[in-house]
Amino acid sequence: MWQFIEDRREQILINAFNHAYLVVLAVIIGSVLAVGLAMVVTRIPKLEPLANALSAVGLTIPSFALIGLLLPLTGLGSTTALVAVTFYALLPVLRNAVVGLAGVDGRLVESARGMGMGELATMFRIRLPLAWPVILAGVRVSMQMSMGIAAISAYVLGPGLGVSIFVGLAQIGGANAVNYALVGTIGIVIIALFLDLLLLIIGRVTTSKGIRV
Amino acid sequence: MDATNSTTHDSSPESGGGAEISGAEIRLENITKRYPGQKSAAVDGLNLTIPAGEIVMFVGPSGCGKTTSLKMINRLIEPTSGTIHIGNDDISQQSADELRRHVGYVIQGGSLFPHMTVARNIAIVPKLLGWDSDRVSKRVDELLDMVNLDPSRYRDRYPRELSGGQQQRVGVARGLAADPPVVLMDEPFGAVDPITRQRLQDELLSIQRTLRKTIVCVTHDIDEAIKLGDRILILQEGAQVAQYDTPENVLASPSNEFVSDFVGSGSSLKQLSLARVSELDIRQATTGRIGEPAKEAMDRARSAGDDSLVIVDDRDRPTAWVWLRQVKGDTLHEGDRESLHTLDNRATLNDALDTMLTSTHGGAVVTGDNDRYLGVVDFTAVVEHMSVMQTAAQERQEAEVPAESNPEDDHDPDAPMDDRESSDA
Amino acid sequence: MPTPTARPRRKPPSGGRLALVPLLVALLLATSGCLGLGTAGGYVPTGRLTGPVEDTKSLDDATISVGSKNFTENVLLGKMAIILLQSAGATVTDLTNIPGSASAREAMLNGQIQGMWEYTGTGWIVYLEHEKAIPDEQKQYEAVRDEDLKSNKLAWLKPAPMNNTYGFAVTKKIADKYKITKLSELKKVPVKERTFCVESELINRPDGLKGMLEKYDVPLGDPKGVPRSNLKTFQTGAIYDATAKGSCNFGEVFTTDGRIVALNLEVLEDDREFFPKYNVSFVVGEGTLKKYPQLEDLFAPVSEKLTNDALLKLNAQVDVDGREPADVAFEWLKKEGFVKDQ
Amino acid sequence: MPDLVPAAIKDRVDTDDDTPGGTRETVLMAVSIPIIVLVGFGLYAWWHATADLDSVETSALGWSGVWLAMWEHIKLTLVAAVLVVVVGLPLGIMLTRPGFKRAAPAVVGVANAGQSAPSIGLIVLLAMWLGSGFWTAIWALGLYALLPVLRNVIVGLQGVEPTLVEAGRGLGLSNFDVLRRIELPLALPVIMSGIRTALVLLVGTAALATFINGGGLGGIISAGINLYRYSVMVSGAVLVALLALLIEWLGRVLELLTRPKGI
Repeated sequence: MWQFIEDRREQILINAFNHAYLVVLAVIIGSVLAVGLAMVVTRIPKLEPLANALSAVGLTIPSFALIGLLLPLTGLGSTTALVAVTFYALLPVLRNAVVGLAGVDGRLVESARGMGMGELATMFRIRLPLAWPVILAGVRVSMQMSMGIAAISAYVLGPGLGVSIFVGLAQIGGANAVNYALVGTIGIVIIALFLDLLLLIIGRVTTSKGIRV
Repeated sequence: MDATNSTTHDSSPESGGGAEISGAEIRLENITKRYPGQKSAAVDGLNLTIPAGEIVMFVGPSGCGKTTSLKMINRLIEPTSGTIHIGNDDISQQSADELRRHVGYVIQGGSLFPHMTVARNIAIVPKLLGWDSDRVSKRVDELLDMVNLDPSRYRDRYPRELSGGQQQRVGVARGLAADPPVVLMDEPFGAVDPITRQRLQDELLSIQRTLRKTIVCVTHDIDEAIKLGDRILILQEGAQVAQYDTPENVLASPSNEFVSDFVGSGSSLKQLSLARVSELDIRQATTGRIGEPAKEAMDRARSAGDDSLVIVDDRDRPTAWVWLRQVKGDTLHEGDRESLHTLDNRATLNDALDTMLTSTHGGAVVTGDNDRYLGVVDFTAVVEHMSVMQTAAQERQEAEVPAESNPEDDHDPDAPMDDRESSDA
Repeated sequence: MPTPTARPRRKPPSGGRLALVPLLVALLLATSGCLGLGTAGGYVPTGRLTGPVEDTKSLDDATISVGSKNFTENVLLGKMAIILLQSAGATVTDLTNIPGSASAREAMLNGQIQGMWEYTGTGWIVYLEHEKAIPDEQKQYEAVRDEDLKSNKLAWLKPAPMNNTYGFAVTKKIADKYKITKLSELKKVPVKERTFCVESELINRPDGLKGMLEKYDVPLGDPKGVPRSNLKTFQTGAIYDATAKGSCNFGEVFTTDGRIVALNLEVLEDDREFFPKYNVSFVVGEGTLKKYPQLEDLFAPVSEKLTNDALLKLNAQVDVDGREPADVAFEWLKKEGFVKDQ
Repeated sequence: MPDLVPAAIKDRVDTDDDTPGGTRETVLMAVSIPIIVLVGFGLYAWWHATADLDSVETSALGWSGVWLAMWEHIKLTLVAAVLVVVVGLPLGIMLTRPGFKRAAPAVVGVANAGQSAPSIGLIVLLAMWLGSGFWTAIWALGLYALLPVLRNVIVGLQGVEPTLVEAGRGLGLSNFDVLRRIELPLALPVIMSGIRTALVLLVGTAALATFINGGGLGGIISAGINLYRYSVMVSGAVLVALLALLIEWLGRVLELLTRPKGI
């Protein structure tokens, strides 16, 4: 197994980097969209059931099915992978952001408005910082989920470690089949744990000490 | 009658005293608020003028529209009809946010933003108004001092590290941050224990003496209204004005049955509680300075026939009140300053009784300006004083009976006789 | 009022750093452009052309993307093409491993890839949708070449001698048990035992399983023929192992796959010649070929050397020994004298 | 000083606008989902009948093949779900008993890593180890969906009021009775929501079983991709999504039915 990794060290590292990069990019885009949507929903409460339904139904669509649907639209390669992973990355963050932003104590919001803070200032300086821990929890869930989905996107030539799992599958019975699959799977788990740790650190740094649990 | 007069607050505008007025007058004209789907209006045609630099207490049973009326002054709730003026500009002409930056807003428990330090909480409005950071920082320190919180210790603390009373003080400081002419308070002292509440009330009074803002404060506690209010607005269902007058008049002559029930039976006893500690004859107990040889102080106390000793610091501020048998060691030391409940000489007899109930000496140490030691008062002194006032009040009662014709005019001769807005439906 | 003591003003340390996040996000998004998301192709070596192809005109102003289907042989050939093109100076995007012929064909048609090794039989029946195949290899190639050039502007270069046709393989045990060597003898095998390991493409292709089973009188879905539940679908590469392990009796194989020999499977003879000829040829967009006519002589000598047993050995090195296709291709090109180390 | 008006009552005149909250929403969801699924399926069948499919598409979307795939998909999901509950529930219970409490974080950690691994990776690795086929897919799906059930069982049981448990013991109930009659019923809502999450995960991941001959609707999707036929791709995706919605709705109904009346 080590000889296998030794021979392909470069290729594995490139794939690992691409995998992490694809997921981080997708999670960021997804989170920014989700928080934006959640802010709109907080301003217009009637939209809340719609947002909740979207994230519930969205999660039931299997990623493999979505990749199939996207193929004709965005073709083979990284675009389809990015769009698919971003779609799934968005959902957990959206659900948590809606809960977080709406969950801010009404009296705090009222005293903010009472002091003359505008709608936007209240959203960004009061609601968002207070909801931040909940949102971050959503981002962690979405990151973990996206790692797996990014692997499946290798079926339509998406970048990342997924390709070595499929190569392993194609060479079942061959000498290195198990190695390929193991490198793919364990590589993704390691990246997932590493990014999760990174998120925890970012969480500690950006959450105000006043509300850090 | 003179007993009641002399108890008038010295804060009524004419009698001056304290800094000049920095508050603005508020006029509510025919204010109505009807919620969709509600049959009766929450506030139905309220007319009210709040003189500049005065504390006006909105008080009444829950659901009488006092909070709604308060929130219409900074447009947190928009009135269905009617106009409100602050100073002489109509508040509906300017943007709500702009208006609110010039109207302090303090609610129960301070509702500080937990993710901001005390300093950043207080600095919010000044920053919104674009003050430069030095001015903001100086202002924050100044305000923290004003509410008796040492800036260096509390500045960078987070709300969850403060006690209820401290949070409320920061809430008040935050409300006063931009030096607004008007400050609105919605049950500011509701969420703290009686002793802290009394201390916060005293501090608000002393702050008002220096700043002379126009403060509108909602409370459901009539005692608080009487203590704090220069005027009290008693509201009935639909914010109907039951009475709008000084605490004395409200106590002395409640305008209708609702008010007398609401103010509570034996209003004369309540009126008594208005008397100030400064009117009592304050006894001089023996005092000892921190670091003074204990034996000397104790001999002095024994010769004066005292069995207790008040320990004061170099700025003459009392730090402890100990029985002689408790004195240990050869020099007097500071003792636990926090646990000593002192009494401001401007506090009411009501507060005095509360403090005495909790102190082990059956009395209270009285302090004057800058917490300087004045003396001690004990239970008997308060009771004697009240009985003297009670007999005076009875004589006044009999004197009044024959002169039926015009009870009004000799009621409080020197109070200005502007025509009260009696409640119009 | 005690005068406020002068104090060094410290900005509150935490909380403000939430503003860091948008900064971080902007930075990452900005870099996404230049780093780009490499596709799954991965690293392919480059060498210098020698031997018969040494003096081909350089391609250094060309950017060509080369694709391949996702079974070993086609990936191998794809990597070979990439090495040749890169050694000739072209910048090449590696889009090998496309799932399924149809997706690969679609990528060729919409220009996502400019070059790919394709099989004459697949072109004739699946892409150009003809019912009957042309038995002769050369005529089949010419027919496909002419029609695809005319209707789809795709140029099929000189075909290789090897013919990688579909086949069905059995283990020795099954072969002896039912004494079966030819597909026409399928009828002898009891219905229950007519189990097939196939990949989803073959089931639905016009030149696929349905046609073959009808040709050999054991129609699909017919209780007397081959019931649909007898079919087991696998990924192309996984069938060999499944057949060897006996999860089905008849496994769909490519006749040039190295694992037939390695797992000592026996390929049943297509005695009624149902399957067409599948000679491989490098297909290039007409525009690309016009711009770089030297591609013709770059690929011609190479495809000449691509015989069945050459491919059998190459495929085995990947599927059996587990080596990287790119390394195997590079080594073969060097051995055959087309490329030298840089 | 008698305080006439109890301090607690605050003057809240502004109307209390909390909508009847959860109930209306769940009822709406409970009824609308099956209708959406049926309508969706009807639309699909209507499209299937009327669309002009070429030979490849008709063979890929033949009804017999679709029903077989659908049935396999349902079997995959439900069998894996049963496996997950049969393993997850007792394991979760055990981990909250005093004796094994310390092991809980470790076991949850393993399950957590299990889920962070890509499902496709698990499927392929297990296929290599156990050979391909239905049961390998079941094991892969089970390992993948174990975390939500296990975690919710633990969280649910830990969420039960300790005082209630003591009360039960105080009445002389045996540990087993306390578990059966007090702890489990109270923890049931949380456990059921864990099972519902697992069901949703399983339906989605079952689509990948096709790579190792596990059957299921995934086959239609991969055929669609290989044959580059939109219609086949979309059909596969739509069918799996509809099935996923139906099973998620089933989970919700199960959750509502098993909710003890009292809470």
